[in-house]
Amino acid sequence: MSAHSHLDGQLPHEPERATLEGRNKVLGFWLFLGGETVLFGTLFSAFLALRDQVGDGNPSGQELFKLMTVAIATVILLTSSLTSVFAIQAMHRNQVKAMQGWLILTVLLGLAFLGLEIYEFYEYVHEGHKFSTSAFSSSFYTLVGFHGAHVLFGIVWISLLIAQVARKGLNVVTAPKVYVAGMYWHFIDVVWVFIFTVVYLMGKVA
Amino acid sequence: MAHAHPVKRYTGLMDWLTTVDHKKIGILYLIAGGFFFLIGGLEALLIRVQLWKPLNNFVSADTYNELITMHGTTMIFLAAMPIIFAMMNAIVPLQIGARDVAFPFVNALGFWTFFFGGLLLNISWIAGAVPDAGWTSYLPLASPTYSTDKGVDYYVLGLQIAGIGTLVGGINFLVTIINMRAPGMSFMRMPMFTWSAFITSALILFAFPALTVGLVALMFDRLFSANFFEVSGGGNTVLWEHIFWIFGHPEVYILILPAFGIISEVIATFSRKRLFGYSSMVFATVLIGFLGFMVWAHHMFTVGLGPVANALFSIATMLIAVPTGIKIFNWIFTMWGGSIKFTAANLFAVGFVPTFVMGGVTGVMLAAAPADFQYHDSYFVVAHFHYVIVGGLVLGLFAGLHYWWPKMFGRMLGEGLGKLTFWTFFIGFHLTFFVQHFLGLLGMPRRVYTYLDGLGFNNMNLISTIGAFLMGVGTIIFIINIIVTSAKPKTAGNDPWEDGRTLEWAIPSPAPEYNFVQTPLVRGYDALWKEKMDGNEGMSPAEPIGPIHMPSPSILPFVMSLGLFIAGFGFMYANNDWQAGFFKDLFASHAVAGAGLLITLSCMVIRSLKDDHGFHIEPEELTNKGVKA
Amino acid sequence: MAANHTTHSEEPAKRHKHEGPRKHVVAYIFSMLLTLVAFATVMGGEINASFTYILLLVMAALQVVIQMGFWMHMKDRGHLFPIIGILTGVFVVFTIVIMAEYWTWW
Amino acid sequence: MNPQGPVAEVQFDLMKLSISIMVLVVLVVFALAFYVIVKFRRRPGDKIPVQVEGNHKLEIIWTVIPIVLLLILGVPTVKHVFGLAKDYSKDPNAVQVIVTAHQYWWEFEYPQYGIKTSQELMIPTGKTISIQTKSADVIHSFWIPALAGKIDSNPGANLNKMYFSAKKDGVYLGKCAELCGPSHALMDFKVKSVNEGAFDRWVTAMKEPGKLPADPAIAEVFEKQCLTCHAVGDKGLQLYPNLTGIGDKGTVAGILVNTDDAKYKNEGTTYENLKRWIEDPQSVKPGNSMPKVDLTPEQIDGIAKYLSEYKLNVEQ
Repeated sequence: MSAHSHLDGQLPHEPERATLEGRNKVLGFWLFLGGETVLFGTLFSAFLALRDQVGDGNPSGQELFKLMTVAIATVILLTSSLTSVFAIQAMHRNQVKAMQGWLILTVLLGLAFLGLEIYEFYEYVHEGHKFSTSAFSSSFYTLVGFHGAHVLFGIVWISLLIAQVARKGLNVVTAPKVYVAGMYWHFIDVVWVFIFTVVYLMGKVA
Repeated sequence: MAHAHPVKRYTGLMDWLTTVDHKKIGILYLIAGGFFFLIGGLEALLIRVQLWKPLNNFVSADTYNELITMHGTTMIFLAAMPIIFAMMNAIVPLQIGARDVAFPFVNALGFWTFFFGGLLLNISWIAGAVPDAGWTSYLPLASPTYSTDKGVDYYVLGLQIAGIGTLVGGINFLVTIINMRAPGMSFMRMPMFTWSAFITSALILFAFPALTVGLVALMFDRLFSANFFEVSGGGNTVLWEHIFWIFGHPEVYILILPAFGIISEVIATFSRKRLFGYSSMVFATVLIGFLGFMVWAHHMFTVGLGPVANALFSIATMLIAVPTGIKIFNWIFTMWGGSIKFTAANLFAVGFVPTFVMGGVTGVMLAAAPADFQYHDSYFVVAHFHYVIVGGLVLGLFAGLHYWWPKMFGRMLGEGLGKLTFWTFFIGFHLTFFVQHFLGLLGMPRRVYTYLDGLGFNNMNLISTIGAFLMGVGTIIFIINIIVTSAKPKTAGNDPWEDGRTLEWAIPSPAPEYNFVQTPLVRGYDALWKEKMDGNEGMSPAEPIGPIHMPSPSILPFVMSLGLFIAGFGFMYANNDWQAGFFKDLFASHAVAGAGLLITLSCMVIRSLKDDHGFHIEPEELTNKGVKA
Repeated sequence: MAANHTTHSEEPAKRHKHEGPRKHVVAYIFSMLLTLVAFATVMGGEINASFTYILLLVMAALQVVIQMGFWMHMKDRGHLFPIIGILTGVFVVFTIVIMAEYWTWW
Repeated sequence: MNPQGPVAEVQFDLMKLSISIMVLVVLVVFALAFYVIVKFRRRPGDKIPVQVEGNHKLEIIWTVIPIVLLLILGVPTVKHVFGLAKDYSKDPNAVQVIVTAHQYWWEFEYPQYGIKTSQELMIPTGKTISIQTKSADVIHSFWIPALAGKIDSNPGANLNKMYFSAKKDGVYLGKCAELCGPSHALMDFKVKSVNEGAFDRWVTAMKEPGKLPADPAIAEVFEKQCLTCHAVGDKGLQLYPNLTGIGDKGTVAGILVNTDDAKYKNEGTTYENLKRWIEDPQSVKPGNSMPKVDLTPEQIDGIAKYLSEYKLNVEQ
């Protein structure tokens, strides 16, 4: 099964599963996400263990968190997850133009989310909640920062994919890459669901 | 070669630097792992020389703490894990009838990141700042206030880079075993070594991220003044112990399960008998892997978690003795009724069984929390874990190396020298570590650079040192055996032990680049043995002869790991007190760290954009190599 | 937006229909709803803490199940090992998080 | 391992129980293995042996028996885990001791009597001693093998409690069991168990005002150089080891054993040990926080003589 010739001139039903390399890539990425779950799980447990070590004189979670910005960021990320689903659907229907469009939209929403988060951090630092202020701030910035870094990595990754598909077109080699990037993006959104629940909402209620 | 664009084939050193062939990477892992094993062994000898008599001043207290830290870290992360990966790389694809692992490029990346991580860790000796807070690196001893020099930074960054390699390797083997088994090889027909590789990779996948987070938190504490473990800033030192041991205990099962797999293969082959109770062995391996995540706090009985946690983890730890017991009895009953041939490999395997049982039972004794209040951090614990790691894993690896050496190199290791290696190593091992049980019971604490006279420790420490030297002699004999064997011609046939049961003995030794001319059809457990018993010559093919697609070699994994290596230095020496001038601005601005990461990331981009279409080996090339279908 | 089903002439043997976007939009709205409810309960602020904790966790878990199920095709066939992979990961996380919570609350 | 206190005895019983079960297991496995190795050696002319799949009856046997053995060990373990976790910190007739571990020395504080001492824990025989241990720097581990198991001394919020008692008078060796830096091996301490009367006399003697050296020159240097860190009676600072009654103690700095007939390198008379320690503390305990104080040999001589004679004459 030579790698990059279309099977019957037309993209197979699920192009990402058409080749062994494709199946390996998708399964490998699923397992990688299992590992990432443990990585974020450990970061969450570190945060849970240290979240009430605010240190006297420093702003606590309740005073600090602005739920309105977090709500907007959540809506943005959730929408970007939807646009990435439409992108994968467009890929399955071999509509390259539509797929590229949805992917670009996903990237833009991702950038918006990231911009909001950086602005939020900027505000927190101004209110005295710096990285080395307390155990609470260190674990908060590491957890939410790691998620932000993953979003940034996803944005760079998807924009590279857009360029690659534009140059090389959609085939059984590039299809698994787009599918895997879509899964990555959903995973980021799933992690964000827990972050806004555990860090922000529970932080506010405590 | 009717292929669109020619593919560069390298020779000599470049071939090794760019290889993505799982067999060559296996050999690279073996060489690097063996080299670090010798360094670790040297550190062990220096430790033993310092302890052979009370109040000895062979090494200073600082150097001793550095020796124990580097001995532990090197042996576990840079010697044992890589040699396990050498075995898994060399044998697992052959056992499941695959042409290579799922991601050859990532396999090479796994090796090179481990190699550069190990290099960075051992460069600390040259840089004069060696980690000295123990291989567990507890805080606050490892915090910037009590470990002021760069030592622990080398530990953190070296292990982080090596950890990436191991995690990536784990995923690679999981996908290989799930997706690329030969037709007919269902999960319950897989050889035992492949099963143990499968469970080990799953443990790696779920344990190493915890280590990654722990090391990141420690790195942030040390280099960016975070407060994860800084008591003054609200941090908590017991948090590090939790995170470390959540990784730590699955790690020791990652070490021992492959040895279980090797022992099952070697004992079955040399007893000419099918493995006794295969399905219960598989179930026991899965259960050990599962329970491995439930028991980590038995390393922390004395930390003060409270009676509820201590009771819970005592019972969970004792439960692990049940599946291990199942395995021990299954090995003994595999030999029951067999006709056992004591080759060097089988000597190690048969020697493994009683030794590991002694290690296992002391483990159960340690599991009883109130008793552990006396044992913990004493030489009783040192004796226990050396019994299970050296008596278990290292004997298992020696058995595996002697058993699969012909398949990896085409030559058989000398049986005479092999047996000599066994007896010197085996006797030296028991001499060294059996007495340490009693040292522990007499109250000699762990990690002490010296001890007072008149406490009754002197003679036993002397015996232990003599034993350590005997183990050193055994290792040297093994190296001589390797050198002598490498001079011999490659005469080993497909099945040099004549009783081969699994697929790797159905192909030439050393295996050709593409492993199988045609992917074999597996018709039962012990695939080759079934064909032999049915009177067929070799494996019946599952597909016609056709062009074989091979991945093309690439230098990128080497360069990516080099990038991480440079980034490691960049992070470490950013806040170093350079005199003003070029170096200061270079490092202080994190330019070096950034450059390193840039190299790695740009390699990833190149890898993503430039698709590797590999090359093809055409059918006529297969036949003219005299390889029959 | 009507999904324009391009009929494939050489359709593989089984009649294959591309799944419409409708299902995913429903999943999106449902997740949005859950998020809104979660934010509302906290911003409203008069419900006692422990009840809110449980409510929030249930909301989060529900949303994750939806997103994993629909958008990451976890419920489609051929996902056995991905499910095992993620579930083992969640199981390990569950033990670690419980330990962290128990230990700090102790 | 000869237990001298009830807590150590409980632990020793559990150890004996587990060792006996495990020796039984080892014997069974060794016998089986040895028999199999000898009986089924390959002899010339052996045919291919019968390929046995497995045997469910055997499988069940060597699953159930280990579980039963583990129950025999498990039940007492859980019982003792909760037994040893009793909290005596609020118990009026237990002697409360707050242990603070420092890098390479131990500080013992008796809140009930308001006194602090170091390196030697005086306890009344037979009474329950309730320990609350914490660390002033890195993690150490408070361990007296003869009397009880160890408990870690953690910095920050993790204060650990334990209790033990000594049945007989005597001096018991204590150690640090967690790597805490270069001199981790030298961080020993002593536990001296004396009868009630002697203990009370010791407490009153500790409270008396500190006696300064007779010779004014030595006294002046002692006050200026030593009392800026150490304390004698009520004079000086309690930052570093308390020197009251150092003449009675069995060791100097925990490892220089005071005896008249010195057999080993770390032994000598109290005077010699003190002189050796004051001259160069780093050579005795590398990495500890006592600097080399600039004193003339005569001043060192004088201080060492004064300290070696600083006894509380509590004839126990």
